[in-house]
Amino acid sequence: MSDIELAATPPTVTFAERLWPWALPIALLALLLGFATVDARMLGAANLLNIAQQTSYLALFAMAQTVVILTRGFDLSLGPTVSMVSVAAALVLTAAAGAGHGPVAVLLLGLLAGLAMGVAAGVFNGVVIALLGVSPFVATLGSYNVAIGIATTISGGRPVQGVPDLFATLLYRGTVLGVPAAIVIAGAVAVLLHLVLRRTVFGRSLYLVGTNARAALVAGLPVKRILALAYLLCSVLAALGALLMTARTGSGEPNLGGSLSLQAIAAAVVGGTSLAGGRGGVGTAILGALFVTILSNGMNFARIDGYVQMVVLGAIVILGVVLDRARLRAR
Amino acid sequence: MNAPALALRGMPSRAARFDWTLALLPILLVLLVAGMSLVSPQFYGPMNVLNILRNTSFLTIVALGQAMVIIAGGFDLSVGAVVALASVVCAKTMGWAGAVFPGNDAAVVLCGVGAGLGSGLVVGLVNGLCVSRLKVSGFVVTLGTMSATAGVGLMITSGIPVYGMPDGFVKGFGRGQVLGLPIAVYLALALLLVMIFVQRRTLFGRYVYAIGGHAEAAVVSGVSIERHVVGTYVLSGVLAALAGILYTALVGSGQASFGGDRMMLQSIAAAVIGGVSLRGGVGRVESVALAALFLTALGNALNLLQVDARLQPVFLGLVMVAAVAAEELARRRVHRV
Amino acid sequence: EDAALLPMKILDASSGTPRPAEYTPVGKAEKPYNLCVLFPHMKDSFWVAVAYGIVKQAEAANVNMTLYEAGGYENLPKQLSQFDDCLANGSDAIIVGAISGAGLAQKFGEAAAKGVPVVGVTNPIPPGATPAANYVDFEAMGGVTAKGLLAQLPAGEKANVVTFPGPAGSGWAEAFNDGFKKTVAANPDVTILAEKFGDSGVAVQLQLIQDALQSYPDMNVIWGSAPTAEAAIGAVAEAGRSDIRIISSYENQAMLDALNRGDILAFATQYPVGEGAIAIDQAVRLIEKKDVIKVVQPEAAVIDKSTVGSVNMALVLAPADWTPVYSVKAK
Amino acid sequence: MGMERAEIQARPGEAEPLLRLAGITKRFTGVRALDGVDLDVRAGELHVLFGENGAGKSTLINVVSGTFAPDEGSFHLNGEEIRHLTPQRARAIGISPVFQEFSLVPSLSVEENLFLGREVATGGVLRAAEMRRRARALIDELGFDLDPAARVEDLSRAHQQMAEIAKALLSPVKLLILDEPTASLTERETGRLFELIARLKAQGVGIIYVSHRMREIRALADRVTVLRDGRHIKTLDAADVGDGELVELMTGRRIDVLFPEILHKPEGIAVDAENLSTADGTVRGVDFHARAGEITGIAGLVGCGKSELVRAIYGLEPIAGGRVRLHGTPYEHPKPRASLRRGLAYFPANRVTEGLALSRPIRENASIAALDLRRFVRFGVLRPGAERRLVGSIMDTLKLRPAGIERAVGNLSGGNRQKVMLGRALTRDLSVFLFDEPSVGIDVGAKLEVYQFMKRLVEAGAAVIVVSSELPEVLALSNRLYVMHHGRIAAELSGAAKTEGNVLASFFDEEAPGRAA
Ligand SMILES: Nc1ncnc2c1ncn2[C@@H]1O[C@H](COP(=O)(O)OP(=O)(O)OP(=O)(O)O)[C@@H](O)[C@H]1O
Ligand SMILES: Nc1ncnc2c1ncn2[C@@H]1O[C@H](COP(=O)(O)OP(=O)(O)OP(=O)(O)O)[C@@H](O)[C@H]1O
Ligand SMILES: [Mg+2]
Ligand SMILES: [Mg+2]
Repeated sequence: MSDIELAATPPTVTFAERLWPWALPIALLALLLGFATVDARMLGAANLLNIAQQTSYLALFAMAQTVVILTRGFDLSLGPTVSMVSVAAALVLTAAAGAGHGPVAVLLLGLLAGLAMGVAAGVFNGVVIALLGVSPFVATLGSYNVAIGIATTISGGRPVQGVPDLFATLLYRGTVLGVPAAIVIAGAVAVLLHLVLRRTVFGRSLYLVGTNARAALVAGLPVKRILALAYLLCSVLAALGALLMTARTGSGEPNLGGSLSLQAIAAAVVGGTSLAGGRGGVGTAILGALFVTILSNGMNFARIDGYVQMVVLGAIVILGVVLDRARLRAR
Repeated sequence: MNAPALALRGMPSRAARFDWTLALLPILLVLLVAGMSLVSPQFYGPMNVLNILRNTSFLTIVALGQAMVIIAGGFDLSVGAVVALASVVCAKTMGWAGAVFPGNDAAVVLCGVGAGLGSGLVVGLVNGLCVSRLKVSGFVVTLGTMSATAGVGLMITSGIPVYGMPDGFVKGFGRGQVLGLPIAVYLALALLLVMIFVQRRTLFGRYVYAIGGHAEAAVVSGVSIERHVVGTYVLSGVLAALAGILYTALVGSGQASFGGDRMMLQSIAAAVIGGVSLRGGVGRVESVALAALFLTALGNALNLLQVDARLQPVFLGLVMVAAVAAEELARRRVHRV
Repeated sequence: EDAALLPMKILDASSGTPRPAEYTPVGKAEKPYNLCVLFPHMKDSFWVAVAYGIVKQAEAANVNMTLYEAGGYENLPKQLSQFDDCLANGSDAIIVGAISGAGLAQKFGEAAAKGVPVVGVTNPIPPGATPAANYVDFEAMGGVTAKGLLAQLPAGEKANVVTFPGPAGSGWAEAFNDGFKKTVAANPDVTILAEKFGDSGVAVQLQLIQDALQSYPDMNVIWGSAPTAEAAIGAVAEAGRSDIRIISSYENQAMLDALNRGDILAFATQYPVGEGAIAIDQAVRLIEKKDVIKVVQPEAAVIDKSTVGSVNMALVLAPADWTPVYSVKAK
Repeated sequence: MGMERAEIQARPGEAEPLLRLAGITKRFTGVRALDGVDLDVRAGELHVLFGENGAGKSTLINVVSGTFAPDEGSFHLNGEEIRHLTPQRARAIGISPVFQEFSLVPSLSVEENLFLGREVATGGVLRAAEMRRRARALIDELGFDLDPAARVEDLSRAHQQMAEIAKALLSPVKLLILDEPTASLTERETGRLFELIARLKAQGVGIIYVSHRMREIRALADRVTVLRDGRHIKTLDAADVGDGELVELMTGRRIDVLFPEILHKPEGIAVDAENLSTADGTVRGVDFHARAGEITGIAGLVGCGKSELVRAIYGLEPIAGGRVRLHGTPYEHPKPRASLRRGLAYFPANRVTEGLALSRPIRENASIAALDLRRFVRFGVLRPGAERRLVGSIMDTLKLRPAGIERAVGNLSGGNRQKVMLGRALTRDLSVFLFDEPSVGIDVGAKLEVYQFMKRLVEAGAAVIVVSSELPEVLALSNRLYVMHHGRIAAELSGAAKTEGNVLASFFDEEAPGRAA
């Protein structure tokens, strides 16, 4: 037996084969350098920070999607949930500030209101998908519509202005050791989520359920609970991202998340998350978000027309996944 | 000999397994129509019925292709973008052909329609080849081509509506009626009948089911997967393009704003509510058409009931989820008893 | 035909109360500055008209200009990122057609902190948020269309209006609608039967109109966005309701053609080409620290059969054969 | 090896064989599944492929039937060299495979599956009536109880197997390939199949047959080719070789007994069901019990409800009436999770769909049933070290080959997959074990290890329940044996009454207590 095993292992791994796992990061670097030849400011400290900050929002949403994509689903309602959270948080923040509460109370109320909206969306999706057994597409398409309706109704369709400056001071302009709040928070979430996925029963269960839900059930995993929790976690992460975005805009925007659902899925998938479930993680989400952000930042620097950018982005989504396939096959 | 008894357990007869999920949609539709007729007499007014039918036709045409793609185990997010692309390509081509063949409306229309359908065919071909050759999931491929197609549509027009189509195309075809019904309705009906036939009686239909049901089994049985997968995407692209052309004829201008995410989501919703499984291998086009009718009538009802526009999506979303949840629960019940 | 777009008659609203004035440009800039222009999208001839004004004036002033579009009103996050990219790539000034004025307010602050002047164009932004801006008062413009309707309404005839302002949550649709409602409120002959918000695509508007034709049989005025009017022409003709009057709240090529054909009663204009041109000039003045009219308001006007001859169409629409350019290089 | 090749070719005067493969090599990424394999099959001969799990039998069959293109080697049919074989072409030239994993589309009907890829059509339009007629004729001729209109996914695995066999026989056959066709058939259908095989052989059809069941090989084989680790070991005349020698060739070691001697010491009742019925009616009013310290067997015809009985107890089939007790205490509304907590485990028959998450590592698949224990988890946080150690030692005890617990389960052979699943039993304290077809598709060596595993469990005082379609297996393993018929218990046999004859009598007993309904 043992001699066969030896024979079965490929004798030598060529340099090219060693490189495959790094295909996407290398492509990323090439992209960055390529654009830098067009405009050197692309690699300036200011723009690198700019890229990092832009990435942190998209990465948060891509991470949220990843949680449910791991279970073989996805969340179309993520974008509208972001809008709904933004508006709700802004309304509560302005109302609380108007009522003369102290800054801490105002902040807490606003954050709570936003997160509560996220929880509500997550519970809805979770219940409909896990308990009623509706496919994620239909369930989250339903909540997509519901969230749009709620966001425009409670805001009256207009931006909610007068959000206390404190909110932005803390969550947007605030820095920790010179690093902007959004990057710090997204980074912290990434580390935490990574630990959850790799080190907790819940994380492990996500992968197992996504790979073979039936087997997970037979082996005694609480599949419904895991699914419901996945959608809850997704919406809560989306809500967190929405709060950061609201701090970035300084107002509650009823259309803030308009096209984020598909963008976040695309970012996750480009990074190597598999829509067939059970494959991907925090790393793939961040990689994908970084890729998409650098690409559009670079194209902006290179002064490429908006519509051409759409075409390039579309091609890149497919290319990213093809690269990932090749990488898997090479392994 | 206990063979008959064995057969009883091993092979449920068709009649014994009456599929309640098939009956649910018509029931919902009847409830909707009955309820609306009580509340709002305009609902069954001839003009309104005409509206519903016309809008159903557009959605049905797109959803038919979408359904075939999903039954084969794929996903087509690009249909909305194709509707837009076909519209502007068709209009632009007619503008150009109008200069080449002045006065010859038939040639102009033929060029325009051909180019429009051709653009759908090209996008479908790209989708299908990417899915089958690169072995990338349909969701991802069409997510990419959706963005690219929309980009091309906008590049062509810069977003400005394209005019200059022959009058006959707009007045005769787009807004024309035969026996009181818009031409689009006949077209959708004819396509539906053709697709029913394709699904039940042709090799293509059979293979689409087989590939979506279990692709590996189809391969070892000697079915060439690639050709048929490409076929479904091309079909979906061409049908979406046809819808784009119909919109162009109706509105009288080529617009890059037709279709969009909305049409894409609606077409998938119609397929899924119509009983097409996103896992592939299951679904009938006639139910999909019924679901398209249901969705359109529901939207129309919300407008007629004068529900606040901002709240309409809330109702739409809840009804959609409730309908599919009810289907799912009915299915479970059937399985138990 | 290539006559200069400016000077142009405007309202100077810097002091809070609009006063008639004439806007005269500085002419050539001292240096070929880099101007960054952000648009919500370029999907209709309205924004193409603004772009035309921008390009023509950038050429006239001999400055470098790059235009980015966000792809639609649902893409505020993208516009925020584009703003960041403009700041990072060292633009001398930024001209913004804001997706949401409130949502970009903090970005304006950041630009100010970096000493990069910002000019708001076409879409409203919070008062004082940027060193200069030019846009019509949307409510006033809605009001103008109402006046246009009242002027054409035969004495004693009742007008039953259904409004189709545009997408709920866009801000501008709501503002137009409010202006219209406020102005007609005083007139007992005008009744507003309903307000139908909906996406601004022609197909969506068509469905809304068809439904409204059923649910409001006594509707005889359709007031709405340009795509609404476009859709309404066919729908009304098909329903055989030649008694229905159609008014558009803004301008595009289709509206002009329809007016000439007699398909619509009137449309309003805010001279978008002029707005674009003024924005460039304001930016140059700000960079060169010259006197600038801080708040320019183009004087909105209603164009109907009787006035169409006397309006300077060069300020309303881009020439039909002009295709949008996304960047201008100084000579 | 070279010697054997010489031996085969050194038979002058013999007619060219029906099929001649020489030097077939097939590589998958990192694995050499076939390494220079030779095989010849004569017309009218039944040629058995024999080998451990993962030896390359299915791969060879896939090469013969055109699913995989070989990397090297030559392929002759009737002396004619064949290149670039596709599944379609293979069927056209008379090569008909019956696949181990089936080639059926679950959502299509039996009839649609029979004709899949070979539909009768004119200009792309199907001729349904013609196909229906031919399907019926074929099924009647084969004597299967199969409704051509039934959907395959509604059928039991046994009926699916019949459909798969029928599919292979639809068009004229020269070479029939059967990959473990009896794995899910019971005696009766197996008998039918053997009759059929005899008929085909008489007609001069060559047959390649894969099985892990020694009895069948004895009964059917003309010649046997032994494969090991993708290599051709030997081709022998079946008449000249004993079981022991075959197994030794196959495994490279001696295996004397197949069924271990098990010491049953029946104690208290560990699990019992009273008047139990499932919601789908497959189990009707069953009274059943199993004691600690003994193996309780359940046998029965296809679709008799034997699987459903244990699945209902574990919580996978909805219960309509009756009750289940565990160690004397009532157990209401069973659910898998609750069952495990109470010490009751179930090992499903279908390892791919219900057993394993194929793309996940062995470690995760083995510990999946114990993720609620402090042993692996503290406050929801995994303890990777503890997990690695325990799973590693369990897999060592089970002799998982090759060793190493970080590889994806999907890369393992059937027997080793089964071991991963069984390993779950050792990750937590359990007292009742429900095995559904524990030896389906695993080789002789692995079977023995599975039986020894059961033996250890029973002798440690656990209650073991074995549901199996392989009669020798349940007869040899169980202390007490239930025979099920139409969802009811037809007989309970123990001691001297536990004979093949009695079981078969109960299978077909028209007067069995359940017939009143
Ligand atoms: N598609 C594939 N990709 C990669 N490896 C494969 C593939 N198919 C088979 N293998 C590997 O090739 C080897 C031979 O597998 P094969 O299925 O032919 O064995 P077998 O003799 O049929 O075993 P069993 O008795 O379990 O059916 C195994 O190591 C298996 O893991
Ligand atoms: N008529 C049927 N309708 C629905 N499902 C069925 C039907 N017949 C069988 N099944 C399903 O097939 C699976 C296996 O059933 P099967 O007929 O093999 O029963 P069994 O008693 O376990 O027999 P065996 O153990 O010999 O396979 C079960 O999960 C069962 O639900
Ligand atoms: Mg095998
Ligand atoms: Mg069974």
